[in-house]
Amino acid sequence: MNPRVGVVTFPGSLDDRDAARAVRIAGGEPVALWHGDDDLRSVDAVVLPGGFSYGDYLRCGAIARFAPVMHSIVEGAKSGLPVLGICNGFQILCESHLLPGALTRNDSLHFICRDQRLRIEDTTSMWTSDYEPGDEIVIPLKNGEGGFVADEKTLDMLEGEGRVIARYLELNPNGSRRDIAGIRNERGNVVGLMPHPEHAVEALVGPTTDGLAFFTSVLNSLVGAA
Amino acid sequence: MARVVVDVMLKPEILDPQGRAVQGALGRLGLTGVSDVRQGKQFVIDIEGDLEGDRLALMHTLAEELLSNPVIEDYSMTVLEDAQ
Amino acid sequence: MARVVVDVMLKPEILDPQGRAVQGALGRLGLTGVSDVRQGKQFVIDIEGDLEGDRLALMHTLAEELLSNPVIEDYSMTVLEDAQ
Amino acid sequence: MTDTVERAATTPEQEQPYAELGLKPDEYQRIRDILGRRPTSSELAMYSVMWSEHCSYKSSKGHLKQFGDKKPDTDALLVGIGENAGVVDIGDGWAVTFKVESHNHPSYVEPYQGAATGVGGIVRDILSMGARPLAVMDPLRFGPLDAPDTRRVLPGIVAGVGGYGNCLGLPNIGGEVVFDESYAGNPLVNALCVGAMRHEDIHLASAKGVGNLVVLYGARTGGDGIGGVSVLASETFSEGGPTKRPSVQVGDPFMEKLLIEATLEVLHAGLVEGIQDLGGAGISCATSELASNGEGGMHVWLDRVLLRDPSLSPEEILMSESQERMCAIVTPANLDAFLVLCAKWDVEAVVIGEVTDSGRLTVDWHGERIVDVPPRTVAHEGPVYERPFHRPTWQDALQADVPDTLARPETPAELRATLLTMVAAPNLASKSWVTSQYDRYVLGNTVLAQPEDAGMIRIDEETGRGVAISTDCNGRFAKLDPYNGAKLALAESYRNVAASGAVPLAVTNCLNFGSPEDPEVMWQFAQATTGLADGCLELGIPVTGGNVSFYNQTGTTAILPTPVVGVLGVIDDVERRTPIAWGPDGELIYLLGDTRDEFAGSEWAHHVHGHLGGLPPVVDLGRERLLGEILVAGSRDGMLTAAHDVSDGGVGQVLVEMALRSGVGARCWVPDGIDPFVLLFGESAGRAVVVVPRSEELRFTEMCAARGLPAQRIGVVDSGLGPDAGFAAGTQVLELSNLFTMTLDELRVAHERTLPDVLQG
Ligand SMILES: Nc1ncnc2c1ncn2[C@@H]1O[C@H](COP(=O)(O)OP(=O)(O)O)[C@@H](O)[C@H]1O
Ligand SMILES: [Mg+2]
Repeated sequence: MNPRVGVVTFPGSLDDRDAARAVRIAGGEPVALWHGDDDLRSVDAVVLPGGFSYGDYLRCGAIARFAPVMHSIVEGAKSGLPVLGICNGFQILCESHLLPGALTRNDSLHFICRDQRLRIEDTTSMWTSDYEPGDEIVIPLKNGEGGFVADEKTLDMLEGEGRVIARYLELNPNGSRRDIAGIRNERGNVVGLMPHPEHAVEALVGPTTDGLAFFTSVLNSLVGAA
Repeated sequence: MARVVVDVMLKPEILDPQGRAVQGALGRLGLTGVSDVRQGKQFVIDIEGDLEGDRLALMHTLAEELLSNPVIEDYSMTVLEDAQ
Repeated sequence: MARVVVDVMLKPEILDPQGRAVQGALGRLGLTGVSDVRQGKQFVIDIEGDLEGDRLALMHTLAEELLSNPVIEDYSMTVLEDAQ
Repeated sequence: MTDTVERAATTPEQEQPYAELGLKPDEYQRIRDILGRRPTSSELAMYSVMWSEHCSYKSSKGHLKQFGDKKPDTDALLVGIGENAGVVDIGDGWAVTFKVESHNHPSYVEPYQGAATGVGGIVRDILSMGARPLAVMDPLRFGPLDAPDTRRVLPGIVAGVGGYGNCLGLPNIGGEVVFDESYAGNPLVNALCVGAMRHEDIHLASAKGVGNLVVLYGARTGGDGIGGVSVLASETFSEGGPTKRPSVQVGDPFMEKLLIEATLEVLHAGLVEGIQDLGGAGISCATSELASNGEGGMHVWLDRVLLRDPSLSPEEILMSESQERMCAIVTPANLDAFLVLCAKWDVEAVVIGEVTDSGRLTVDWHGERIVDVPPRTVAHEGPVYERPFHRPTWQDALQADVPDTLARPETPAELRATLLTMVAAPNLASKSWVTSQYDRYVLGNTVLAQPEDAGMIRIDEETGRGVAISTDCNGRFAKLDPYNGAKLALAESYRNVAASGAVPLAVTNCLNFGSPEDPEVMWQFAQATTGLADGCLELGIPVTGGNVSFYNQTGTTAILPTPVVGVLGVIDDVERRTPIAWGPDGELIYLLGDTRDEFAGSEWAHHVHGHLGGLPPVVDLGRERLLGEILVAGSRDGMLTAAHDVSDGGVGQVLVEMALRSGVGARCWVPDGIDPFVLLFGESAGRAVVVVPRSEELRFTEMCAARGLPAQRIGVVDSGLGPDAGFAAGTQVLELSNLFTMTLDELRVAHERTLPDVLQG
């Protein structure tokens, strides 16, 4: 049976359909999860999609963090459930303290949408295992508050432990510290990423298909573990 | 050296979707009786030397026209002289 | 009825691109000697009844955990009791 | 004290501020005649907003009629002009609705919110037809790029368009950014939305079924935008003093997103009998239009409306233009289910009235009758003006001032320098400073977006069926000759859609003009509408809807007449879209159509000489149609790798854009019999540059010859020109044989720096 990957819809989620489509194209079974419901419907992994949950009012991800579904996801993540937060999902993961640091207003002060080159730095996470270390990929980036910040100690720790999973190349689009585009937790099941791999799974509607491996990675990790 | 604090708030009759979102969240997290929330901006500006005369007047103008948008926002400005 | 004002500011060590942009604009518009600008948020919250005991404690917690993000921001909270 | 119907009947002589509300004495008298008494203050509020230019189209109606009268024979039109937006059949049971609207004046007052709420408004129009909104576009026009006013309004407007659309989750797939002196102090913000639905999901704005309930849902009603319709849209904009209520509306895209999801759920659950968005004129408009289109009667309990500001008077509630609200007609049996779905999305909903067969729209306020009117007289039987018009006194002189004596570049070095200048001209430079602030990926169906000729989205993931849209208008052409200028706008838009591989199907438009009270402006309007209607008939594609924006002027100087035309086309499989980037080495570059020495109104005359005069390029719609057929056939039969329509800036601009988009150089030449300057910068209509694989050359040129469309080979894709031109191997070069060479890097810098250099910081 195909692994079941939950995609959460918060009020204001926008890329939820796209994330579900990416899961399907990768060979998984997307399962819709609702913010107000703490039942994870026995999914094998969870994607927190991009968008503007609760309008991104207050701070991105700040209100979504308290949704009932997040209680279950935080608990699941602590016992190894694979969780990928994309863009707004990354912000929610930071606000929930599943990942360190925070995401702040782009240094340009503008929302930016561009095809972004990245280098995959770490392939030990459940979401990047289908890449080779050093792979360069191009996937869409689109955010207004994507600057990753953390104190120096935390940044050093992330680097030291190999927990930076992807870094911006050619241009740092939002002022992220140390060009960080994505990070993982210690265990490697929780990954946060600012650019959008789910928009790079079909050549017709994305710049590349470079993003697909995020989704095949977790499916293969799950199958391998089973 | 002076420190100027400018608070900018949406005019009361203007919709404040951010404030509404915060009000909703406070309620869901158990704080009862919240009747209104407005969200504004605060600028803390450090200025060398004394802020007097023309410069003070200019600061006022800028608070009204640059830091706030008089079409939809009100501002208030406080000058603290004793900033370190 | 109480009015609570919560000011939220980025921690000093976190880069504040908005503050920087405002600093540049103030200078271009002729205000000399601006040495630093920080931009933060202000929440004005009206609450029915008295804000004491558990509710006050909850308000503090929410100011710290909801209204601000302790990873990057500091907050200060003032309770004004005499709000109409 | 509330002004009731009863009171109005007993105080016939009471003075009323009808003039302040924008009503003329005869209009006021007509209201009195309709009612047989003086109106109450609430009725006056209602009539004044509904009879404003913006809502009643009183100056334009007579001219817009032509779009119906000259409608081409077509089966594609499922819902025509008169509804919130027209609906066209794109096949396989899919219907598409699209419309463009203006938000010009509000965007000048408050650029961010004005533009944002413009997007919000047009999205609700599309939603109210029962469609899921799928993409937006934003034709924008500003004063000169370096004007202080432009630097104030442009960043705010762009941030507002992006802020709203991005947060709503609608990809922005195209638009325009045009600079011209005449828009200084009067920027144009037009917004287009396109949505799709299954045929059976089409809904209309009508209140059917006596006893059915009128439900208002979405955001609460506040004091915003009161008078916005009548003051901002129907009288010349002037920076007046502050009014008691803000005229600016603040949008909440998050609420709109919830409104979309909630609305689509109640529609698909079959819980809605009729539906209407709330836009200009708010509750006044929604209730009177729903009633007028339905059984003819409605009763409203106005005090049930949920308010954001409890101090609002009934007149203000009727006029408020608070954003993010909708109105639905629901049977009593379905009400609970309707409310449950609204609650699921955190959307507030309340019953404010019911459908009656009284033939009257009656409104109560705390038990007192404050409105009692025949709804048709409010919604559909407003005043109609036959405004006088005449050909401007200056028109002949303008047309006589031909550009023939303007100094032209002659030497290769001069031509090269001119090309570099032109690709950096604000109107021709890259617009990515703007478009990179818009999400073009969300929803995962964007096949083409800027800088392509047309935006294209996939509608059906199974079959690949999709639509393409382009919006265009050269206001300078329209000023030189409004009749042909409108046709040229239509032709350009049509050509762009065809170049992407889609078959043009239907038209929307946004007619931006100066004051209709100026007979010379009114002449421009009359000419442009006639030109557009005639053009649509010739091309065989109907106008499905649109919008008119008058009073676009500063002082007595009107903007360039700007009939923005949006053409929608259908493509049965988006896989065969034609992009503007050319393919690999060796592919052949062809110019289709006739090139003439046509420079009146061109970007070259404008940018290099600041000149506007003469007659615009010849427009031959038969030829456009033929070109379109060839472009579509080329896509369908796999004969084309790339295509790009030729318009602003000429063939030089087109070659540069195609090269930069693909990152690969080319060797091009000027065919015999054409002057190099005319080839590079002339703006003759009816042309496109296409790229043909060698294996398809014969088939393609034979098709063109058989159909009688001139096709001239003007180049070949070549990535290896660097060394010959004295550059390192790998350097990509655009060569014009015997004239000059340029590296793509040099061109890129010239093309891409213009906007950032002025707007950054
Ligand atoms: N320039 C135009 N061309 C064609 N139809 C138009 C034009 N201007 C307005 N209309 C049509 O007139 C009707 C009323 O327009 P409008 O009041 O703007 O609708 P709404 O209030 O739903 O936005 C709509 O069907 C609209 O499409
Ligand atoms: Mg409408």
